[in-house]
Order: sequence, then structure tokens, then C-alpha cells
Amino acid sequence: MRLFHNYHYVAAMLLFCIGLYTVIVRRNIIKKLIGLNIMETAVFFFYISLGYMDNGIAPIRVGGAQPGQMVNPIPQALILTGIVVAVSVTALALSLVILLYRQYGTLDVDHLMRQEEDEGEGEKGKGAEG
Amino acid sequence: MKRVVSLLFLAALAVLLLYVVANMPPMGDPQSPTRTHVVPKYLEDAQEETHAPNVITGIILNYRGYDTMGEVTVIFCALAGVLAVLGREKRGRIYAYADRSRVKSSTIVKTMVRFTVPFIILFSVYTILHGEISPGGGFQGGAIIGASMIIFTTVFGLYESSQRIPQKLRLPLEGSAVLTFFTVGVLGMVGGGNFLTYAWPHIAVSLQPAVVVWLTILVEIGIGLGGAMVFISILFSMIREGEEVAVVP
Amino acid sequence: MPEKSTFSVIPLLAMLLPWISLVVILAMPKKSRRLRLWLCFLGSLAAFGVVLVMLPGILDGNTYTIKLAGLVEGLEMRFTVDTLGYYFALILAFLWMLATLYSISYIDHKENRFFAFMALCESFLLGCAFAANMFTYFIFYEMMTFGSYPLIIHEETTLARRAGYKYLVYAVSAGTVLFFSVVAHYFWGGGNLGFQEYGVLSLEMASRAALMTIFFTYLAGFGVKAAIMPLHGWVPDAHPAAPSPASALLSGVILKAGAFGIIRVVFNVFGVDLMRELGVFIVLAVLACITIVVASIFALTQDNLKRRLAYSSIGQVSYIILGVAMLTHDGALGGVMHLTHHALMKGCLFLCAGIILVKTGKKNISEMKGIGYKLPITMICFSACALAMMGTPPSVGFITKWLLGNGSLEAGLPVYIVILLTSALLNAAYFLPIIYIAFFRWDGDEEEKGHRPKLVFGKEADHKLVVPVVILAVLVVIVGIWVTVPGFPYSLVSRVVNVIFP
Amino acid sequence: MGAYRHFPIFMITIPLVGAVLLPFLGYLRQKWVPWAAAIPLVSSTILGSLLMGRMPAGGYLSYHMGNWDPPFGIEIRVDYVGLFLMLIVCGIALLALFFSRLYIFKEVSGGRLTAYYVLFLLLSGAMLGFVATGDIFNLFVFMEILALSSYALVAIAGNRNAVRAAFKYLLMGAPSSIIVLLAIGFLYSATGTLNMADLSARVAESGYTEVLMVAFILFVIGFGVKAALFPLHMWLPDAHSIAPSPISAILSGLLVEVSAFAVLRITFSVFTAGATNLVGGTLDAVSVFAAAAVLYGGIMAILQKDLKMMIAYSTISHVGYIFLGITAFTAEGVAGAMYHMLDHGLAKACLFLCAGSFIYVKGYRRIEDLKGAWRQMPWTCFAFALASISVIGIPPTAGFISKWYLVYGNFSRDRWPYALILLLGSILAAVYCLRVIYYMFFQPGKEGAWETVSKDAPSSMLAPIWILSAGTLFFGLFSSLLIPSLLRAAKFLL
Amino acid sequence: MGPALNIILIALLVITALTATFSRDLLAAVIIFSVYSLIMCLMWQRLQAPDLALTEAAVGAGVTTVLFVVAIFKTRRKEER
Repeated sequence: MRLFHNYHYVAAMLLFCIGLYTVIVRRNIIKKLIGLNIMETAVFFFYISLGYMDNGIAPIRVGGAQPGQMVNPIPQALILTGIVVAVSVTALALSLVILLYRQYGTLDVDHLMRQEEDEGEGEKGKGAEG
Repeated sequence: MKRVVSLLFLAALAVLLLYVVANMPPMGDPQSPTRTHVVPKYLEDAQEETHAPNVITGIILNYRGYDTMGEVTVIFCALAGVLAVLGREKRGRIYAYADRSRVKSSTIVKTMVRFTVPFIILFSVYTILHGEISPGGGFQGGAIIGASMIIFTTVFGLYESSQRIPQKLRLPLEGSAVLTFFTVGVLGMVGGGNFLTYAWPHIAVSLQPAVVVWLTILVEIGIGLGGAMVFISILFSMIREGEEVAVVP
Repeated sequence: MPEKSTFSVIPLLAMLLPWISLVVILAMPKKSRRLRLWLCFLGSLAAFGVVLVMLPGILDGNTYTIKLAGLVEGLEMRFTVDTLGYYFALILAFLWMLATLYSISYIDHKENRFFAFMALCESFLLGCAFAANMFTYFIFYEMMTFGSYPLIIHEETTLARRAGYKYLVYAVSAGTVLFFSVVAHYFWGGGNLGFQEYGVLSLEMASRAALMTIFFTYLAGFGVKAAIMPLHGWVPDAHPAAPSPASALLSGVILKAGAFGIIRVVFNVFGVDLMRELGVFIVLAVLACITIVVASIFALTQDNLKRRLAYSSIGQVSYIILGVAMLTHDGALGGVMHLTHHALMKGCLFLCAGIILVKTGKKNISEMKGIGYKLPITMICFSACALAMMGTPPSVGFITKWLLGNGSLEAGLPVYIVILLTSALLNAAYFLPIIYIAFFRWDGDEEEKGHRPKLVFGKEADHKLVVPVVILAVLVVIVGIWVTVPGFPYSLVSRVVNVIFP
Repeated sequence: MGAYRHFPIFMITIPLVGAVLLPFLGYLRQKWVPWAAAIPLVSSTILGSLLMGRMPAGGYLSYHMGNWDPPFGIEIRVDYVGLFLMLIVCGIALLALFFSRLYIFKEVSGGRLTAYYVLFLLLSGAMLGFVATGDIFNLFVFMEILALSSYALVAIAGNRNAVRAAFKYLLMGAPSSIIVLLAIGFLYSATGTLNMADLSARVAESGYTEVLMVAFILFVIGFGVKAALFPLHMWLPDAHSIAPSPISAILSGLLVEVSAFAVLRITFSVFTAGATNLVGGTLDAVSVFAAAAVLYGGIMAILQKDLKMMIAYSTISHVGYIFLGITAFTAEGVAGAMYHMLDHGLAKACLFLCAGSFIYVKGYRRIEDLKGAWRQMPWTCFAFALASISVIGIPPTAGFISKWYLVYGNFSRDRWPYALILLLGSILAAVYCLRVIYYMFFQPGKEGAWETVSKDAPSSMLAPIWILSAGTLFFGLFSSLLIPSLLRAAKFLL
Repeated sequence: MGPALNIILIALLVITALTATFSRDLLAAVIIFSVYSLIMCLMWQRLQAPDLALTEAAVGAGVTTVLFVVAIFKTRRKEER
């Protein structure tokens, strides 16, 4: 049964779903961002186990390592980029969170939406407060 | 209601993903498409073509250097976004919040930090410069520098650390990663190749290895500096946010 | 298309000349009202002149064609002046010129907007008349639809706004249906949207159901403009709301654009034989008959003059549809000729109503006692046209009725004659009272004293108002007497019809 | 080609590098920043138009990064349509930039000015790279730049609504990026390559059809969020209506189109090359959603009171148009979708800029406030009318041409219900656009509403508006310049 | 040794992820998340990806966590209900 043999993949998907659950269902914004990071890490995990080869070695050509023995370097190269992207998104999101908290005084999505409804459509995006 | 819908959606997604996983090539199988198509060429020729024993460094800087250029642009973009949302820390105002932005900490901690931070930075420099041989590379080194400055800031406060790395220093260096990449790319064109060609066709074959190695190191340094500075700036502007309401003495 | 087809820029020129007015208005929006408006009139006059220039060539069986742009195969913007299109363009440009002259002294506010959109609509309508394929026709038809909106709501009263809104609703939905039908035509017609004498579609191309779909969507699309009965809702509101020259053009030309579209569909797209095979002409004829009778009955109940005229237009336009639907030589002849005839008559009537409105401010028929003595010339012309509408010889109305009668006998369906006679009676029933009230009742004390007021000729209204009315009224009679003069409807229409029904 | 082969990479990198260099100028002379920001875009436009002259009609230009032939290196693959779209991006971005020079002070405080232009340049460069790249992971990287800069630009006004809208956008955008990354992983695991051209060959012979199928579904979901396809559109109305107007113009005139173009490329140049049966079911589902989007967007747009909200909802419905064209799976449909990207880009950008100039002159956002606007701001109102005529799809504007091809493309594959829905959508568009036009031109303004306004918006803001609206007219009259080549390109894709 | 350790690590990953999701104290959640990142970096070392292990240790466990902590200091620590 391949599902058992691919248990790394299964774990990655599981973590992915946990992260997505956090993003969708949890009401706290910072929780949502943690879930976002969990999702991303799960996908990276998926990539890396994609590149893994049974009793392979790290793809570094030192000490007469044989190319045939090495794990697949491409996913690792891609994920290096992916990690940077992830941290960039997190940084921007967190700065937004800080500003959001300063202006709404809450981190709870439902409270945000409620305040939105209270404001009503009328004063949508009046000029900048500076 | 919304909760139920999202849970159903999640369940459907999970089933879908498990379905895929059950049908994917077995993990670690030497015959899977990922093993057989592009990889062998990389593993065989990377060292000869990129002169980087670390195949991953060869790939991210050379074969897929364009991706990495995009990646450093992403960090720069994140910095620009954070500054657009929160704004840079202002030079005059720092006194006002210097003390509020640090954790009250004992002398031991201070001494330890004073003692360790230089070593951390040394290690990161090593990581940057030996990226093509050993694990690590420009970005990791930059991240480590950033982390060390974070420790420093949390202990000594924003004022101290922003004295160490003033804005005048950061502002030019933040974009250095992108600029280095662009320079190397254009040099590759001047050298007769396409954008981001390291082994210039126009020069003697005997010289090419040296050129490739030096360009690689150059790019590593650029990425390292840029990454470090971007992280530090993001951190500072996040720490100072909302603090300058305090009165300036 | 016919034998001799020469490339020529004349159609394009005719289309572009009205834009002179636009240029003028944009150039000097503020200064010297007279100069501006007279220049606009010159623009439409020049357009008419250019159309007239083409007459000899057309009478020689020549066609002028010019291709503007070609998208891909089948979809091209091409103008081809064949006889039928020329026939429509001629009456259109003529009536438009007169209406422009009339509105110089009629329109008193926001004349810039009014004249600009008049010019736009004229050039778009000329585009419709000259269109060589359904694609071009549809494009200009749509533009004309939206260009005529400002004319309808020009007064900007609440009534006008509501009428304009109704008009837009009808027009937009009709345009959408039309779009669908053009796409269907393009798809099932093998990418050929062109007009040809014997039609392009045939049962080899597509299934019966498909052709039915195309026909009925076309009917629905054009039927809104042609005011076929279930779809006529916007007409009775739009005509009274619009200023008189605009409503004259509405019922004189813009309604005809829909009728003309149906003529094109029946003769040049489907062709007589296919119509017979499909048997859809019955539906067309039945709808037309219903419209003729019911619209006339509605007209009886109206007291507002222009509203009554609007209902009468609905009925009269269906004469055209009926004549076409007979699928006989004389029927087609009468129907297509009625396009011009009705334009002349109804144009004159609406302009008269306009003069009455300007001079006496009276809208309702019941208030118009003795008006024939205040405005003798106007009311004489009015009466002439009204009589013509009933079909009394010598007049164009009589010609139409006569030919339609022949056509129905040809088709072997005398029931049409019954319909025609009924509608003639109804016409009489709603036109004669107006004449009676205008001339034989005169209000107030004079009525008791029993001596009628004296006619005052000459100074009844501004010449720019009276001249068009007189011209139209005179033409109504002349065209009815000297039918076969070249350039008059018969000379053109008979050429077309003789080709279709040899 | 000679030196011309280098042009695409310069078109992409010059704005990015310009964005990196801009902060120095902002540090020294902030007054010059708006002008300096225009330089990279202008040069990209010039390069693009030069290249357009040399472009082989049917073929494509393939540029190998660092002389590594694909699939080992990254390839930039620009075909006729791609280059055309890149030119649109450059042009509209440039116009929006000029518009924002005066406008931006209305919504963004001076301290953030440099950041605004930096992000603007990053956004433009990222869109160019996104369109041009031929490598699927590179697509992801540029998508991230694009996404990050647009989140920040939505939030840049810094007031409560702006930040909330931006965060909503981020909370939907970031997971969608991750989903795309996952899809790329699946695709890679089944084929072992990342280059699109190589993928299209390998997908055909790959044995792992289930993996590919799900990968495609995830792609559609991921890009569907960016393109605001119907069930995933929740972020769009807030983000597009609250962002500063030039940014709204870019987001709804370019970003949405570019994402739809990504779906188009993934669908046609990666999957359907050999494996149509894989994606058929998904595409049918997508067309159902797109049809729903057309109706939903139209109806919601009718219900709106806020002008920019209305335009944003109309964008949702037009995304439905584009996707119906793509899923029609005929040359006419795809060509119509491409042409719709063009004219919807022009028209929507023009509408948003018009809304911006109303805000600039009078601060009015509600539709009711525009009654009688024609008296005081005739030029803006005329441009608005022209653009909305194109949105409705009335001849002779470009909207009519694309509507024709979309409807015909759907019609000719017996998807006539979708053709009817497209027509219904245009009726809805007529309702919500004509209402605004009616208010502007034929309604008397409320007393005191417009007295203080003496003149129209400044000409440096009117010029972009008028170039855009004239563009819709031009591409409607001279559609024969593009349609044949688009049809050829579409046939080549299928 | 091979699969066993991997399975243990995966179990830890799932546990930490769930805890980070469900704990009400945001700071605790963030710290647990950094633990999660560290386990992940061990996992990747097991999968012969030293570069990524290093990067994850520096970025995922280092920078990201610190950013989160700063954000929490700027806003609030407890999750409101």
C-alpha cells in the first residue's frame, strides 16, 4: 500500500490541513498567521521528502561522494527560495497586524467585521489619517 | 454555519490530497520522474559548470539564479511594504523610546550577549563566504546576522543597536542584493552571454573558473549584506512603531 | 449583388457630412446661435445632396460599395448602396433635412446637445441604410439606438425621463436579442452575413429549428423598433415626450429602421422561397394584422394629439410588415413603398402638431376648437395628410392601400382586405374628428353668434416651421399622383420587387 | 534578432532595479521621485514597442537565462500575445503613474510617498516578469512579488478601512500562493521538470494522471483567488474600492487580467497540449462558476451606492467573461478572452481613474453625488461615458468586439446557455453603467453640490483618462489590427 | 532506526502544530511554533537537506519567531474570546 510507504507525504498533507484549518477557522489574526506558516512549512516538508532518495546523501561534492548517491537538489533549491518568501509574507502581515490593532483595538476577526458593519458603507476609505 | 462549510471544505481537500498521495510515485524511488529527468545532469556536471561543490548553491546562484534574483526582490518588497505601512524609525526620536523597547535584563545577560554576538557574526560571515562549499550561503548568513542584531536589540534597546547600525549605513545596503544580481547579470551580457551568465564566453576558457568563483562569492556577499540589512530594518521599524508618541526630552 | 458594383467613397461621404454639425458645435459652442444652427442645417442638406447624387447611377442598376474594416472572414464593415438601401437613405436624408430646418426655430434650449445628436443619428442611420451585411447593420443600429436617447428626453420633464427610461429598457433588451440572433446567423449561416437578392440561408445550411430560432430572434429584435404589437410599449410614451421634430423623425425614420431590418431579413437574408418553406410569414402577417387593428382602436381612445398620432404610427408601420409578409409582388411593392409614404405623411402630421403646440400651447384634441382659423396653412396641410392616411385618392395613402389590396388578392387571402378596410375606417374615425374640431367648431361666444372667425393667412408662424410642413404635404399629394416619376418610390422599389418576384 | 533578444529581460529588470534605486532619491530629493519613477516604465515601454516591430508573427522569443538551455536553466518565453500583454501592462501602469503624481496627496501622507512609488515599480516589474516567464516556479516567485506589493499598496493609505481591506486580501492571497506552490510540487513530482514547454511534453506521457488532475485543480484554485473568480472573490470589492484610485486601476485593470492570463497559459501551454481529458471536468466546473460570477457581479454592482464599489463588482463579473472565454475551448473564445483582457483593462483603468478625479476635485464617492457632474467636469464625464459604453459592449468600442468573440466562441461549441449568460451580463452592465451616466448627464445636481467647483480636474490627470478611453474606442474601430493575430495565436495554443 | 525516528519526529510535528493552533496564549503558541520549526529542521537534516536545515533554523525558528514576539508585544498576549 503506497499510502503507508509515502507516510512523509501523508504527514505533510496532514500538517497542511492543520495549517489551513487554523487560517480558516481560528478567529485570532496572529493565530491565522501561525497557521499560514505551518501550511508553508508543510509544503516545504513535502518538497524535501519529494527529493529524498533511500540512503542517499546530501548533494555536496566533497570527499568523493558519488552523484548517483545524492538526493535530489532541485526541491531543496526551490525551498530555499520558498522559505525567504514565507518570512517576507510573515513580516508584512505582522506589520499590518500591528497597525490593525492600533486602529481597531482587537485581534479578533469577528470583532473586526462587527466594527466594519457598525461603520457601514458610508465612510469607506475617507482620506488618510496620516 | 460558516464554520461548518469551511470544515466540509477542509475535509474534501484532505481527501483530495490523500488521494493524490496514494497515487504519487513511491518516495525515494530511484526510478521516479523526479530522479530520471533533469537531476542527473545537475548532479554530474554541477561542479564542473558552476565550480561550486555544493550543488544546491550552484543551482540557486547559477542555474536558477533568476529565481534567486526574484527572491531577493521579494525580501526588498517586504521591506518596502513594512516601511510603507509602519514607516522608518526617525533619527531624532530614538531617545524617547530607547528604554521602553528592551527587556529589563541583568548584567550577566548583557555581558554574555556582548561576548557572543561577535562570534555569531563571525560564524555568519563564514557561512556566507563558504556557501559554495559547505551548507549555507548568503541568505542564511544574512539571516544569522539579523538574528544576532535582534538579540542585541532586545537586550540593549533600540537606541544602542541603531547607533551600531545607523540608517545611513542600512539605506544603501538594503538593495545591495538586487543590485549585485543585476550587475552580475549585465556583466554576463557584456561578457557575451545572456543575462546572469557567469562563465563569460568572451574571455579565455582558462580564466573562466576564476571568474565564476569570484562572481559567485560576490553574489553571496551581496545577498548576505542585503538580507541582513533588510531584516534589521524590518525589525527596527516594527519595534519603534507607535513608540514615538512618547515625548522627546 | 447586382451586375455593376463600383468602389466609391460617396456613401462614406454621405455618412460623414452630418458630422459637420458636430464639428461646428464643438468649435463654437457659445457664440452666434443662428450661424451655428444654420451650419448644422447645411450639413444635413449636404448629406441629402450627396445621396441625391447617387440617384442616376442607382437607376442604372449600379451599386456603390466601400469596405471600411475587415475583422476576419465574414465579419467586415462594408457599405454597399443597393437599390433598397438607397431607397431608405433617400427618404431618410430628405426628412432629416426638413426636420433640422424645422427645429432651428423649434428647439429653444440646449440646442447644442439636440443638434449634435440629431447629426449623429442621421449618420448612423445612413450607415444602417448602406450596410452591406448584418454585422454592419447591427453595429449602426445599436449606435443609432443609443444616439436617439437624448432626442427623446430632450425636454427633461419627468414624463420625458420616464419615457426615455422605458425606451432604454426596451432598446437594450432588444439589442441583446439581436446580438444573439446575429451570432446565431453567423454560426449557422456559415459565416456569411451578407445581404443578397434571393437570400443567403437555406435548409442545407442548418436545421429547420435553427432557422426558426434565427428568424424569431430577428423578429423580436427588430420588432421592438418596428413596434409590432406586443413589443410596442415604448412608442406611445416616447412620441409625446420628445420635441416634435424628434418625434416626427422617430415615427418617420427610426421606427422604419426596424421595419427596414425586417425587410432585409425577409428578402435578403432568408429569401422568399425559404420563408415559404418555413411558413413563418403567417406569424408575421398575423402579428401585423393584430397590430394594425388594435393600434387603431387604441388611437381612438387618446385625447393627446401626439399620443394618438403615435398609435396611428404603430398601426401604419405594420402595413409595411403586412405587405412584406404577403410574399406577393404587389404586396411587397405596396409594403416597401409605404415606408416612404408613411414617412411623408406622419412626418408632416407631427410637425403640424409641433406648430400647434408652439403657437397655442395646446396638447389635447378637445382643446383645439377653431384652431384651423388661427393656423390655416398648418391645419390644411394636416387635413391633407390625415385624409391621405385614410387612403383617399389622390394621395400616397391610396397607392399603398391599392397595392396592398392587389397583393392580398394575389396571395388569395381576401381577409387582408377586410383588415385594411377596417383600419381605413378606424383611421377615419380618429382623424376626421380632429379636422372637424379644427374647422367646424370654434370656441366661446363666437359659437353662439354663429359667425365663424376669419382666416388669417401669412403670419401664423415662423417660416422655418411652416415651410417643411407645406413641402411634405405637397409631396404627399404629388407623389400620390405622378407615381412613376424617377426618384419617387415606385421607380426604386419596383426594381427591387421585380427582381424578387419576376 | 541580435540585441533584440535581450529586450524582455531588460523590460522586466529595469523597473525592479529602479525600485531599488528610488529610495536614495527619496532620501535626497523627494520632489523628483514621481518623475524618476516614470523613467523605468518609459524605457520598458520603448523597449517593448521596439521589440513588437521585430516580433515574428506566429513564433515566440525564447531567452535562456545564463546560457543554460531549458529545462536546466530558466527560460523567458515571450510570444506575440505575451508581448502584447506586457505592452498593455507598461502603458496602463505608466498612465496610472502620471495620474498619481497629483492625486496621491489626497490619500497618502507625504512620508509614505517614496514607498508608494517603490512599490508601484515593483508591482509593474513583477507583472511583466509574471507574464514573460516560461518557468513555472519562476511564475510563483513573481506572483509573490506581485502579491506582496499589492497588499502593501492597498494598505498604504494607512486608515482603518485600508488596513482592514489589505489584511483581508492578504488572508486570502497568501494561502492561495501556498496552494499554487503545492500544485507546482505535484506537477514536479509527476513530471520531474519545471519548464513549461518541457512540461507540456512530459505531461502528455506521464503516467500519474490523478496527480496531474489534482495539480490542475489546485492551480485553478490558487490563481482563481488572485483573479477573483466567483467563489473566491471576497477580497476584491474592499481592496479595489479602498485602495488609492491609481492602484485600483492597476489592480482591476491589470492584476486580474494577468492572473487570468496565467490560468490561460497553465491550461493551454502546459496541460491541454497532450492531456485534454485531464482538465475537461475541471474546466466545466470553472465555466459554471464563471457564469455565476457574471450574474453575481452584475447584480451586486447594481446594488452598490459607492462608485468604486460598483466598478469593483463589475470587475468580478468581467472576470467571469474572461474565464467563460477561456473555458469555451475554441479559438474564437480564447481570442475573445485575450481581447477582453485588453479592453477590460483599458476601460476599468479609465473608470477607476475617473472615480479618482471625482474624489480629487470634490471628494465625492457616492453615485448620488454625481448628479449633474457633467456641468462642471465635462471631460471626466465624457471619458467615463465612453469607457462604460465599452464595459457594456456597445459598438463601436472594443468591448463590443470582445463580446462578439466571447459569445460566438461559446455559441459555436453548443454552450449556448453560456452565450445567453454573457448577453445577460451585458444587460446588467447596461443597467449599472447607464444609471451612472444618467445621473451625470441628465439629472440636475443638488443645490450647492457643484457650485464651489470652478473647473475640471487638472489636465495632467485628464490626459491619462482620455488616452485610456480613446484606447477603448481605437481598439474597437481598428480591431482588425489585432484580431487575426490573436486568432492565430489561439489556434496555435489549442 | 531509520523510519522509527522519522515517525517519532512526525508525531512531534503534528503534536506541536496542534498545540500551537489551540493554545489560547499567543506567546506560548509562538514559542511552540518555533519548537515546531526546530523539529522540522531536524527532520530535514534527516532527509539530507543540510542547507535547508540551516536556513530553517536561522529564519523559521529565529527571525520569524522574533517577528511574532515583537508583534505580540505590540498588540496583546491573550486571545480574546
